[in-house]
Amino acid sequence: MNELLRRLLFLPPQGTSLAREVDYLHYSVVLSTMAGSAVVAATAMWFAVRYRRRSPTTAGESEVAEAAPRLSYGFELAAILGLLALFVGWWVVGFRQFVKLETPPLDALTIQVVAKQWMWTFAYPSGAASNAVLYVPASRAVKLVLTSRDVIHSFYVPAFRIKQDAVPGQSTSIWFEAEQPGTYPVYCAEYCGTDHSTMRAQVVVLPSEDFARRLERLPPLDIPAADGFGSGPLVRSRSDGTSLARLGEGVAARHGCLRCHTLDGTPHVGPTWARLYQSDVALEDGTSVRADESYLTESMMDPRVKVRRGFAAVMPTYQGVLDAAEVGALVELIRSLRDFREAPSTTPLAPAGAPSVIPLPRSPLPQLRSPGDSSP
Amino acid sequence: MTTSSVQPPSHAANPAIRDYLHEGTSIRSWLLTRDHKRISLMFLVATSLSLLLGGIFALLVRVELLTPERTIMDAVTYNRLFTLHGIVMVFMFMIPAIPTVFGNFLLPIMIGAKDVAFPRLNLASFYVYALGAAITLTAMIAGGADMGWTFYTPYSTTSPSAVAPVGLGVFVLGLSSIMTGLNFIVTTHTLRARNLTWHKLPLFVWSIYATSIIQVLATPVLGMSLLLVAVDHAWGLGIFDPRLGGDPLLFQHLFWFYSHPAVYIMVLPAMAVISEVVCTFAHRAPASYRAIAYSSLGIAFVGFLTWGHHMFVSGMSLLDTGIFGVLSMFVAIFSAIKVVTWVATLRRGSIRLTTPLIYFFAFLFLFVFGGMTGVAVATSSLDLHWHDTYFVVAHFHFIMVGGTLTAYLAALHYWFPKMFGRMYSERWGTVASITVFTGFFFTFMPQFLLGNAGMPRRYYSYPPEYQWLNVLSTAGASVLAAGMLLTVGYLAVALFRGERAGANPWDSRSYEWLTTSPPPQHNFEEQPSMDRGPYDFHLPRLV
Amino acid sequence: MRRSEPQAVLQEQFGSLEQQQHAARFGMWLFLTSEVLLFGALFALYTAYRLEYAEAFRSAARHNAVWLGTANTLVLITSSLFAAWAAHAVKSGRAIMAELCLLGTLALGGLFLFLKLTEYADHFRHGIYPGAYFRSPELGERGAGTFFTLYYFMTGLHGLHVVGGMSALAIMLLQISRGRYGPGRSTAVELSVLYWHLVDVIWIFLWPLFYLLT
Amino acid sequence: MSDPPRASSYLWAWLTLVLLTGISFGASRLHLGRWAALVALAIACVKGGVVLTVFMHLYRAPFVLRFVAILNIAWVALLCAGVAADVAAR
Ligand code: HEA
Ligand code: HEA
Ligand code: CUA
Ligand SMILES: [Cu+2]
Repeated sequence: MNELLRRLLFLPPQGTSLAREVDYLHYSVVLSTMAGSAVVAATAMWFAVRYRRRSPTTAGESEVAEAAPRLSYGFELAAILGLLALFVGWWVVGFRQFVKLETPPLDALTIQVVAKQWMWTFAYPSGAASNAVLYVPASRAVKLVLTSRDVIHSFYVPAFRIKQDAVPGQSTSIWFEAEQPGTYPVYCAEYCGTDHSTMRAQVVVLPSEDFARRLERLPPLDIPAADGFGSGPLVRSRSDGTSLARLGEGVAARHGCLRCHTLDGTPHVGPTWARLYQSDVALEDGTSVRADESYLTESMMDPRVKVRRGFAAVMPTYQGVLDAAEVGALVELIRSLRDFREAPSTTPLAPAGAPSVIPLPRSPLPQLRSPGDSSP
Repeated sequence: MTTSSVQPPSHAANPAIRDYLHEGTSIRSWLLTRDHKRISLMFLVATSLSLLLGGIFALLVRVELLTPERTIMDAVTYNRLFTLHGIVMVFMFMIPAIPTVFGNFLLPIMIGAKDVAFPRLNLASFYVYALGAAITLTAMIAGGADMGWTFYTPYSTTSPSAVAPVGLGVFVLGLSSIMTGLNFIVTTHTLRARNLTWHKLPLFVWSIYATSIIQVLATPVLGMSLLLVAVDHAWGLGIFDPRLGGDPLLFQHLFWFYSHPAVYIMVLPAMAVISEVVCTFAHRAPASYRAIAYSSLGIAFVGFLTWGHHMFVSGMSLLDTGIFGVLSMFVAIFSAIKVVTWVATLRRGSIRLTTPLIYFFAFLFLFVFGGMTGVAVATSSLDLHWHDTYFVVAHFHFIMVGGTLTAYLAALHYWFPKMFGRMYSERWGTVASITVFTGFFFTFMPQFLLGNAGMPRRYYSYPPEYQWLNVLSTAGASVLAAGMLLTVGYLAVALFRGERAGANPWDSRSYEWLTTSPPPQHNFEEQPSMDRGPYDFHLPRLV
Repeated sequence: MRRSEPQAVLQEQFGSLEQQQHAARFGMWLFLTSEVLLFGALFALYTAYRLEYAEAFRSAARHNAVWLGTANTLVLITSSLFAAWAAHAVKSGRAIMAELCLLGTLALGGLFLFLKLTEYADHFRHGIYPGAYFRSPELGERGAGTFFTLYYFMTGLHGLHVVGGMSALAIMLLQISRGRYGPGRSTAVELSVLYWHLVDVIWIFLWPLFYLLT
Repeated sequence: MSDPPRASSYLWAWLTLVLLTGISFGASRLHLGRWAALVALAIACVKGGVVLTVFMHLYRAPFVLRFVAILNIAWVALLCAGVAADVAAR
């Protein structure tokens, strides 16, 4: 039945279990639409036949219908209340599914997605990156953290029934858990200029062993050496290889983050990054917030919006300074320090290791006519 | 209630009275007229040209989509074309069409007034419309603009095309919309004939009145947001630019604060027409007058609370997704009330099948289908799949073309005798209406399937597996266009050769039929009595 | 030379002068409604950005000279008083009084604009320009630029309304002095004054938003 | 709309407005923290109300005009609240 309806309605294959769940609601809504409009039109046409004017002469007064309304209000009320109940029912089911689709499990594999005109770039926790092809393991929850370098794009996988806008200067997320290995198309669904329609990609779902092997063969994420300091490792690495987190350390050093933040829990000017990710942090205004990707991104872009309690609001904005990929690397670094344990040999990190000549960055002038290029 | 003895005057009775069409025939007497009926005709010409233009752009879009890759144009041209199509159809045709043409012509007559409250403002509204249309079209055709009708930032503020003048042009079109709305509200309040209480107004008036409220309350917000985009594009002030601390989602909020209510600006007048058509041809009072009248106001006000349903995947907060989702369900109920009441009105009527009534059946099926798919996309989890796909394109064309354009055609046929004093050919009317419906169905039904299959909208090129549905859609569009051309053809013939229509050819009871066809300059030779209701079909007609 | 008493003309679509006058007032109020919603979009942006950049907005507001803003508030309030008196005087047939009051309103409107422009000039000297051109050594911070973009937009649009209102009132002044308006024909004056009051109301809200909330 | 308002009522309204301006200014110097915005806006609303009712004659205007004014205020509030709610909850 599911398969029949799916094909009748031209729906793509269901790549996730949630897609199947969403499709059941889909069937109920679309079939009601068809039935409802057919019933309404058929009733009206039946009335038109049943109550057609019998005599061809117009306005035979004898034939004129009797006075005023004869609608059974009971019937109308029942019909309307019934419809309202149906609609609200759809809202309840739909919104619960929506919340599910928007809330990734905590242990999900996190992949950074950077959109730009007109290409998708995916950066994996290992530091590898790929363009236009997203590799994911089967049967494992994958969380995508999206941002954009220029205008709004939208990441759309029809087979998973998910879509999420990638907004410049903000971080959004979506997740899925593909059931079967296979290849599924990805479209950019938010109009983003000339080549919007060719800004396509693929999700390649691999068995988990193949996934690991495939990642090894991918090149590392190419982070532009934005301000001429090169991307050499300035800090002792806390993780192995050229992971994305390690690239993040380079970024942190290059941009002077480490002059205020530490990676090992040592108190300093700014909050430490160790054990920060997914912790609840208390804010200056008395509220608290979960330190997730969007909070971390926001703290880089608008540091004064949510100020940690006990810290001075002195951090400048990095909007326009950090490239979207660099943000992704930094977030990955912070993520990798989630379960940080005191290492035996902790060297004082900053400011010694970092070049101290970097001026505090300020919002540079925007390049108005070339949205494609946001790095100064 | 007394049976009035007022006779609708006729030419035969008093040949000295000239109708509004012949009250002065110089160009000047048209261009500087303050007669709402003449202004209505000028709007009819202007909005029909817009429809023709928008239709041509639509056909070009459809032709390009015949093949998965390039057919006749490149991507930049395509993007400009669908932007042109959307902006021309929405701001230059659909929003003004029914209010400024039929509202202008009928509203004063239906309330027994000699004219609208501010005739000069009415004329000014026409010229402001013309100015706005000229700015918009010049900018878009000379400079090109490719941001879509939604003007989303930051694309719109950085696109290297003539965004700023187009924004300005739409701003000016909005001024015209506000002027008309304001005029109608004041007219309805102050110029009703003695005895004509609110509950004796034709339902058309209620619906146009509700539309006017939205026009006054919502349009300024669109104006401001487009002004901000224009200024931003011209001088880079960056109020929505993330690089300068702006938040692009705020633009979307402001845009939809106008544009969701604006979809009701586009459909309420259609509902106004439909209510009149149903009652006349069912020859019976509406099953529930108050249900139809009040639900218009319900749509107007509750329609302001649902704008966020366009932003479910934008990164908007979960809270707003929930709230706007459920409020969308509530606003849908008012439309359902109308639908149920219209159908109930047919029951036990004395029904005559004419071209307007055929259009009513088309409207009913297409509007309910389109409306229900609106409820479908308002269901948040489903919108994750459907947002910005052809499903949404099909949803709104079902309502805007299947609903409003259809109602516009119904109105054109229904009031044609009143406006021009002649009858159109019922046979050609039947042929054309069936052609239009068939063409429509095959244009847009495949688009629902395309959306389900995952084809995003605003796609110049698409994967080949979507091709056959696109070809079907283009074929349907050709049939639709043929039906429209046919309509223009026989209506043009009827204008000159049509049989003369009497004052009340449809045997209606509504007030506009109390005067001659076409009406004299000040609508009534003598003030008619409006003791009776507009749907008193149980009383004998007044002739 | 005696002025003939000006009398309103009844347009044919109206039944009575009262009805005509009510329609004109009603139309004016609807027009004011759309004006308020035009500003409403900007107020909404202000609210949203203030939530986002609370601290930056506070420190940016400290950069506006509060005495200038307050003086301007008093100036506009007083001009409103004169405008109200002017309408009153026209209706009770005291043309000279009305002319004097309108002159007072216009003078105060001019003063308001002068003070506003002084403030703009001062901001320009400190590199406080709108949007992308914002360049302030003290207020380097994100959010401050947004504050001042909104500041220029909202006060600028308000300033344009002040100019519009002054033009309308100047025309009224001219017409009164020509004897075109009087007790029997005062709707136009009344409506122009109504518009002036709206300009005042909007400023009453702009003042705390840009000067007081520091 | 027959009896015109007494010119002196305008003077009283003006005095009230000046007084409220003073209070608002004074309150802003007290640094009320998070209450400052509320107080300032509340006073602004009262002042706006005075202008609307006295200067703009709403206190003796027909019902429709008052309704228009109230609707207008409600709609601006709706717009601000709706937009701000999203920013606050994001
Ligand atoms: C005239 C125009 C018009 C009208 C009236 C509507 C009406 C509605 N619209 Fe539509 N809509 C648009 C024009 C319109 N829309 C446009 C142009 C867009 C796209 C904009 C863009 O992005 O470019 C859009 C997009 C759009 C979206 C965003 C989709 C997306 O981008 O992801 C949503 C989401 O909720 C939506 C919902 C609704 C709802 C709930 C209604 C409701 O008002 C519908 C109410 C009607 C009914 C519910 C039918 C009534 C009858 C019955 C119910 C009785 C019979 C039933 C049974 C017996 C079962 N619309
Ligand atoms: C009122 C609104 C309206 C109307 C009537 C139409 C009518 C049509 N639309 Fe349009 N459409 C929009 C509003 C409208 N559209 C909007 C808002 C968009 C989104 C734009 C965007 O993405 O930014 C859109 C987008 C859109 C797309 C998607 C483009 C894309 O996303 O890439 C397509 C594709 O097929 C399309 C097709 C059509 C077709 C075939 C018609 C046909 O129905 C047209 C038929 C009409 C004619 C052929 C004209 C004939 C007229 C005459 C001959 C003169 C008539 C005179 C008298 C009767 C007196 N439209
Ligand atoms: Cu990227 Cu569309
Ligand atoms: Cu909507």
